[in-house]
Amino acid sequence: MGETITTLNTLELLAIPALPLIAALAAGLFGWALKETLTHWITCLAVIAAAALSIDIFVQVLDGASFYGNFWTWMLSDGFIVPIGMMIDPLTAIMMITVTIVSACVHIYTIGYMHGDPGYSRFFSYISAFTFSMLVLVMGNNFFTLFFGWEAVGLFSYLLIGFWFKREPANYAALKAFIVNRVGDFGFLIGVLATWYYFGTVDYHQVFAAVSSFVLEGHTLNFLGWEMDAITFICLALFIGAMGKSGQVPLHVWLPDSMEGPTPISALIHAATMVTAGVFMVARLSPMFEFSETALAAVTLVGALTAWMCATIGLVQNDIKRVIAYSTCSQLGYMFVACGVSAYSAGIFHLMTHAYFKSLLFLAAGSVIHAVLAEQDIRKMGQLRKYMPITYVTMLIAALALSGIPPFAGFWSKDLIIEAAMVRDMGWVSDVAYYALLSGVVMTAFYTFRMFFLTFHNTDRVPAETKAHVHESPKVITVPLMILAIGAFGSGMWGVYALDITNPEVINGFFGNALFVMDAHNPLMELEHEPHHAFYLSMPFWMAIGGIGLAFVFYFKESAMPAKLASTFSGVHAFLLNKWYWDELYEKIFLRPAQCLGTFFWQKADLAIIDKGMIHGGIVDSVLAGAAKLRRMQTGMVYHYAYGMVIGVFGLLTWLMLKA
Amino acid sequence: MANVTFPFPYPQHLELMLPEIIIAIMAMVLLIWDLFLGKDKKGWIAYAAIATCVATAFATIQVTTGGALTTFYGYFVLDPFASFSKLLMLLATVFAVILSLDYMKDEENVGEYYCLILFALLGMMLMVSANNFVTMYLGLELMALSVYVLVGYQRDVLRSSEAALKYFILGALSSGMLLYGITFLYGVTASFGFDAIGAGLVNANNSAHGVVMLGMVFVLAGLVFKVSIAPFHMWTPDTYEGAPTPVTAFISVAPKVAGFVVFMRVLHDALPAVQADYTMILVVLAALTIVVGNVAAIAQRNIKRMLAYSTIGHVGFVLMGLIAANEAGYAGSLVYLTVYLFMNMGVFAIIVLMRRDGIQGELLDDFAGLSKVRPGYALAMGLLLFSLAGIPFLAGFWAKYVVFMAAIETGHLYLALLAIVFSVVGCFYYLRVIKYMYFDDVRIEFNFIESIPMKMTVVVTALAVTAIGLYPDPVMAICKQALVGLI
Amino acid sequence: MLEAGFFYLFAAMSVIGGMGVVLARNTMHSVMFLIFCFFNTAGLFFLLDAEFLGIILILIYVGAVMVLFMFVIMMLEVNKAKLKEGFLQYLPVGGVIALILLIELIAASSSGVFNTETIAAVGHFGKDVNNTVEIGKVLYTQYLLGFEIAAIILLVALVGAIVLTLRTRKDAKYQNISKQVNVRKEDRLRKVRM
Amino acid sequence: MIGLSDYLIVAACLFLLGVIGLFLNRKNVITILMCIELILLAVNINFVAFSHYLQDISGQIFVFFVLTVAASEVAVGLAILVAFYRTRRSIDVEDINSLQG
Amino acid sequence: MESLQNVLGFPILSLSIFLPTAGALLIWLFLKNDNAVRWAALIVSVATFIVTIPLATSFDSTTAHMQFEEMHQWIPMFNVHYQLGVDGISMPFVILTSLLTIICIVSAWRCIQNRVKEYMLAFLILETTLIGVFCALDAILFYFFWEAMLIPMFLIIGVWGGQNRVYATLKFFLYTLGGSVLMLIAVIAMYFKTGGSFSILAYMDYPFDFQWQFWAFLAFFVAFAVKVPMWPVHTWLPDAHTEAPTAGSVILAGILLKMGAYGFLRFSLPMLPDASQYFVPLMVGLSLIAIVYISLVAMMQTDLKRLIAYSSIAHMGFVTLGTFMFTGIAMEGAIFGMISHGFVAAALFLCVGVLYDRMHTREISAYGGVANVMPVFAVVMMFFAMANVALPGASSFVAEVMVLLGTFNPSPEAMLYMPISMKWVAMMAAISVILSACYTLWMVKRVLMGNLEKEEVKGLSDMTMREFGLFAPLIILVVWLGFYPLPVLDMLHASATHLVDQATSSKLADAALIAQGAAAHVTGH
Repeated sequence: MGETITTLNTLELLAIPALPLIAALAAGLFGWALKETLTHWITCLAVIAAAALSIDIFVQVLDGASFYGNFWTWMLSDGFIVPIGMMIDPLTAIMMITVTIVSACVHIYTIGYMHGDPGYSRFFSYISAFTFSMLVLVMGNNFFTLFFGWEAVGLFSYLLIGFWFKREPANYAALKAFIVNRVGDFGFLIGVLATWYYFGTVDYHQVFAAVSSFVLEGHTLNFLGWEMDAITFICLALFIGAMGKSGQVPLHVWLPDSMEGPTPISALIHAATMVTAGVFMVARLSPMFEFSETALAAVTLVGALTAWMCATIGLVQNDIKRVIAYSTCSQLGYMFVACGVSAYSAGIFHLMTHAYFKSLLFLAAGSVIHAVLAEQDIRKMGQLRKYMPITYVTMLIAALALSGIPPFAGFWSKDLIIEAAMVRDMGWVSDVAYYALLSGVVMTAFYTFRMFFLTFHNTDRVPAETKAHVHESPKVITVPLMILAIGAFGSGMWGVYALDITNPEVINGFFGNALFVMDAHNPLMELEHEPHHAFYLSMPFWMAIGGIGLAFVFYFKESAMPAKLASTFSGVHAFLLNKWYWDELYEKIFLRPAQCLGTFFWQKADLAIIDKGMIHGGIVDSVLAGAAKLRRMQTGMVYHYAYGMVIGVFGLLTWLMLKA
Repeated sequence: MANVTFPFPYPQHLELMLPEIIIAIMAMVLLIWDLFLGKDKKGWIAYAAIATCVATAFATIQVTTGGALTTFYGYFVLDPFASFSKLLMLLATVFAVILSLDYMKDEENVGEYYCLILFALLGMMLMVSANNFVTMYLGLELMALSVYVLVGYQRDVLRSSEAALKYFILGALSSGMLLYGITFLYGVTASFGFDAIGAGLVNANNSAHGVVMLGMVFVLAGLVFKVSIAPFHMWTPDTYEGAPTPVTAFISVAPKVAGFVVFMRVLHDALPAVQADYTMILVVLAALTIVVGNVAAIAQRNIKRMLAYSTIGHVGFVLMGLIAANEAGYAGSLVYLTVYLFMNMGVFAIIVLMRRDGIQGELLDDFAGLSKVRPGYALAMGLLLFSLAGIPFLAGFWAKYVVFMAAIETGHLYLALLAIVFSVVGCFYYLRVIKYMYFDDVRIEFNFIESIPMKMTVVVTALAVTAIGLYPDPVMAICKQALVGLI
Repeated sequence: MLEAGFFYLFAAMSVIGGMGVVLARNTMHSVMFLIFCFFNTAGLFFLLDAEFLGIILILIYVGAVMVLFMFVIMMLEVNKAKLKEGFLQYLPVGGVIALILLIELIAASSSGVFNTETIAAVGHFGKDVNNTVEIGKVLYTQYLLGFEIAAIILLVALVGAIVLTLRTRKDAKYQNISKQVNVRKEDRLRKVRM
Repeated sequence: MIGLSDYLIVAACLFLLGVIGLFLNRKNVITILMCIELILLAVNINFVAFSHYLQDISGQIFVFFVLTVAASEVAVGLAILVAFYRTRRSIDVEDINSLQG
Repeated sequence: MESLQNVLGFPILSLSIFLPTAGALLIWLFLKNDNAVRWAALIVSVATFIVTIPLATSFDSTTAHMQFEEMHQWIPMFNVHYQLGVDGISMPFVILTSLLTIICIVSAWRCIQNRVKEYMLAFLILETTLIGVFCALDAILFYFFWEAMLIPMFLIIGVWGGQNRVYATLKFFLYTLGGSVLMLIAVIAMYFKTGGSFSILAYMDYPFDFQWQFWAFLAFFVAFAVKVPMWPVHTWLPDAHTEAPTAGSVILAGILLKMGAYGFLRFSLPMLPDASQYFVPLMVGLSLIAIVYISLVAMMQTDLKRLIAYSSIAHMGFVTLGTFMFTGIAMEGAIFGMISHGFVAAALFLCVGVLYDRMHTREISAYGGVANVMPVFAVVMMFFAMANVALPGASSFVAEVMVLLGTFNPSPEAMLYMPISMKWVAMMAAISVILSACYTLWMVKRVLMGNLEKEEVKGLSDMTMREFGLFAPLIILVVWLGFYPLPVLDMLHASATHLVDQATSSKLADAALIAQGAAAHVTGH
């Protein structure tokens, strides 16, 4: 085990995850005794305190402080040791502030949003516990701590999606989320197993230190007849985990459905934190991914495909949260492309900015939903800006940030990713990625503003009976919106100018040696060599403008156009509306066959063949038949009995005589 | 021709026959005493019979020495082997008499009934003390004739007479076969003594092989009939079902003990020269018996019939000890018989206890819900049945264990495997009775005989199987000791 | 030669008698065949110097046992019996088995040990050797135990037969011994107050 | 010359006749009892023949016992038969069938 | 292997074996009132538990030797001894048994109303036999307890079981009996082979040749596979579980299934290492079937208890998989998995029991929305469902990870006859991560979640304190072992390592020597 390196206060570090955990336990176990007020005070204060501490840590990390150490031995056996420990470096620190700040906002927001819900304290318990899990995930110093957090966020995501357990769709969505995540976890677990197998340890430092020599040794393994590098195998397996958590194709199907959960959850989990765990993991493990071209290409391709595909689906969705959810998938795709082209810092940067503006989008959407009495269909909204100005403004900021309009946060990070994809040379892979992302920008801008216009502008389609209720949300809701709006507006510039987060000089940059990039791969380095161009020279910027313009035309001017287009390209429309039929596909190739197989094994193999066929038909029946036969032989006729005796004597005698 | 000088010496050591003499005299005394007893006092005969058995048991223990002694010019042998089996038979007789106390109350000629039991006992005691075919045959016939009458004792009940008739016809056939076999062994060796025949066969010339085989097969056929080994078993279920239940209990144990003891003596003393041949035969017969007994019992609805097949199954296990034909094997068979005595007597005691209107307690369903009405009886019955099934902490397990040990030691692994597999099959029908007792609801009104001696029988047998099950060593040690005289 | 002739005569007759027992339709005829068979077997016994056994075979068996048979047959009125189809059904298999058994028995009986070379025929005894005396000498000494047991067997047969068949009919007049023995003065003597 | 085996063959014939009669017989139980007598007779012939040829009187003693026992058996057998007849009113072998299975 | 003296100087194992039976006898003789019987049974079981605690506290975890040993002549004629002792492998099971018995007795407090006395007696006697199995060091004594267990279990299922109990209990009895009789034959054969010893420890040292090991392994395999149960002899388990009363299922899942795996650890691996290695492919194949096939079957169940029963089989698949990897990690993982499964499966059956007591049906479709009316129960059941899924933080995760790690990196001996790389086996096994989530959570969804629609469900009342009291220790244990498995792993470690040594060191060289007569004197004890 690596020795403890600490320039940070251990207690302070421990307090960061501990506070939400304690709050969660308090709210969960004693929620029935605590009043609503007390519950949300405890949890909110705990999370705000955690956020404050995280910021403090972040500041210290900026000054070069770091932490590495173990607190606890979890498992121990022959040569196998799993500690629980922490590793604090710039990557962790930036994740910590993102998580805690967004979480704190969501906590406060929840006070207003969930007011009066019967599961009020339960909800607070869950989200605090979720915060704890996410913090463990990012702060851990080994694969198992990561896995612990990984599974815990999955668990709480499950619980939160299914929070309204009376609603059948929510239950299905929760189940789907958990199981799809488990598919990813399956890969992750294999990756961890393989890591331990090849490196003999699960500690980040030790594994990272051993990677280069390990690669030089040239370990390969045979996968279904395909000889592959061990490191590639490990990275791909781990990446499957990342795909599951981060909603990448083809494991993205759970993410849009998870919108069944209460909106604060969508903001916290399905925008800002949990779904970014995959990106974080790839970045965290950059010292491993860097050594596998194949894995990087896979990351890039999957990311690009997701970014593009989910954007297309987002174009036609009518549920306000679903639009945002698909945009989340799509943006996560951007982040993966960033990682895939080795621009990890750009990926993390986008992760951070995305956290702010996407959670803002969700919370604002929640505010809207709250106002129109839980109506989520944007076709039944319109002209809401008149009633809810704060929501309107904050959402506009978030929409602009998402579309990548400068100087909002999204522009800085997204632009960087697209350019990194452009300059990085990975053969066709990076080209595909580049064009996919580029076209994604148009669509992103389009659907974001489609949603935005339909909600706040266009014609007023709010049903009359709800109209009376439409009003601006209370302070507890709007204040977090405003806080997040600051992030959505400024975090991009802050990252670029204050943190110099995109500095390609790995050692000297913000991330120091938290990220590892091979010199040959570093696209940011190449960007550095090119002159900084003005934003109006940037291709993505114009694409975004184009998208917004298109939305403006469709939903301000030519209101008939969308329907016309939809009927002209009805096939495409239906294809997109039905999300590329992924659900149906999965039902056909996994769900039904698994059910059929299960039924077959149960009814046919177990019951019919083994039980009825072999046990009953084979053994029991033959014994019973034998019994019945013997019973019939016992005729009751004395001459038959005598006959039996004579036959017996005759048989034995003849046998002996023949033998002699 | 026989040259006998007179005066022929008076038989020495007549005291060795003291047990048999007591039984014979008491049987005849009781026969006469019966005439002087009123109908309501016939029960005294039974108690007198029990007292006779107890006295005889003491006498047997008294006269037994560590070695083999003979009297009546060598035609009667007393060794621990014989004594031990006599004690077993005496115990079985005591149990049978106790079971009869209430059962036979309403029959005519009760006095003769107990006398016949004593005569049958006498026959068996002579059998086990026989070291030659003459004494053996006569003892066997004495037993057989008494038992034929006992089986048919309920002469107004059709199935009782029918059972007796079948048993008689087949028994006569079997003794005919036995005699026919004896003639050939006699023809080859000019002797009836087991030892002399054994020696004669060893020295017999090779061309006699066919005749010896002939004699051996017929003798074996006669002997296996008495202990119900397939395919000579077919009388057993009919006789068990038809006979009065106490008689069934009696004949399911005592004649089996006597039969096996004689069987062991014949095999060990008279036929060692053809051990390879008879082992082969017995392996086949044992396998057949175990299969038939355990499988056929499953189809039964009448518990007496079921127990008849169960007896057949158990006899197959006992036979495994004989097949092993070594000290462990014979001791194993004795252990098995001892344990079997307790198990079977206990089960029959409960069946007799349940009798009402003549036949209740004979069908398996009659036991439905017993545990709810009489948990004590149900518990005892459960223990006895589990013991019969050979489940540990009960004696039946060790009984099987010892014979398996013997069989495997002598290389009869396949027979052991077959036996053990079919013992599992056999479990099923014991469990079914337990199922009725414990899992089902009461279907009929129970009307138990309230008799202290019978309750004691149940308690004693249940305790015995449990105690032997927990600490089997004394029984095993005694059975091993008892082989003095045989080996 | 004469002896051989008698042997064949007796042997053939006894076997014929035996077949008659099995095949005769009338049960009474079967009994007659059995008696015939016993007579011839007694003849064989005489040829074998076993006069005593031959005599008691006739006296006891024919004289007592077979009479008992006839008595029962007449009592139960079952002298007519029909040959049932089962006979023919089992005849082939039974016949084959019997034939093979017979061959085996004959093979064993006439095998090396018992042929004339090995066991030569011994001559007959003179008049001085009395078969009955010889038997008596051994029977009451060496075989005393067997003799005693045989006695008990007869007793048991007696008791058994009585127990099974003795009927105490309500209308029949019979002795109740225990009643007679247990009789008390008061039962017999009734004082009648006049 | 008449040898031992000749007597044995006669006995074997009678024995088999008895055995066959026992199980081929479809008449009544009395015939069966008579078949048993035949079997015992065969046994007796064997004993006497052996006794003679082996010059050993004990064979004849055994025959004596066999005869005694056979007589007793007949007595008991016929008694059982009578008892059976009284309840069943038949002694046909086919009618002895209430116990089976 | 020589053994340590009993450090307590006191026959603690005998006491823990016979205390329940002694208690049962006293209850049988002196108590009539149902409530008195309940309390007395509880006192006896708690006393037994207290008696077993010193086993853990005085346990020397640095050694693989047998501890707390007792030895007496039992049947001198056959050299059968009353020999007891525990090592790190068996000791946890003794405590597990005594703990679960308390839970069983408490769980039956209200729901068993008829024949209370017999019920309690059956459980106490069952406890005797179960502890006996884990303590026995003499093969015959082992078999004695192993089979004796059938009697109380037969009655428990048959008397207090569900609709189809007779079929289920007969199936259970005959299946297990049929399996185990072969073990008896094998043990007797080994007795003669080793020159007259029934000592398990002597068998471990005796160099059996390969032919011998092969057949003996198969005989043991049948016995243990039925008990575990392994495919295709598993069909008795769902029936038995379904029909058994709650406590019966608890003890069945908690302890009885472990006996089979324990048998592999105690008999097959150390006594027959070469055959064990030879049969690795078989065991691995069957384990994988258990994991994948059975999980799929579990998913389709419509009966709550059946579902959990199948899930038990699937989890036992992990145990057998880990057992046959011959590495310390997998071995410890397997044993730990058994302990963990003892808690989790027991708790799940108790959960079903809680529902069944109220609704008297086990059909999943009869439920729905239970969380609305039974919130505390819902939390508890959710907790154990997640433990069943092996989420990190639950004890089952530790076991699963350790087994998978061991499978990924098995000892070379385990690979001798294996046609494919164990890595693929590990991956197949890891599919359980997905499948266990599928069947468990789907069940949870159908039972707990949803709106209240059914009238019967609306009338449900939440758990009582007594019921919650049953779960509380289990929750604590599952979490405790999930985060701090070290005490248990530490106790296992020396014994598991020793076992791995035994399983990986071939006996064939010694057997060849024996065959040559060069070392004829090495005939065990």
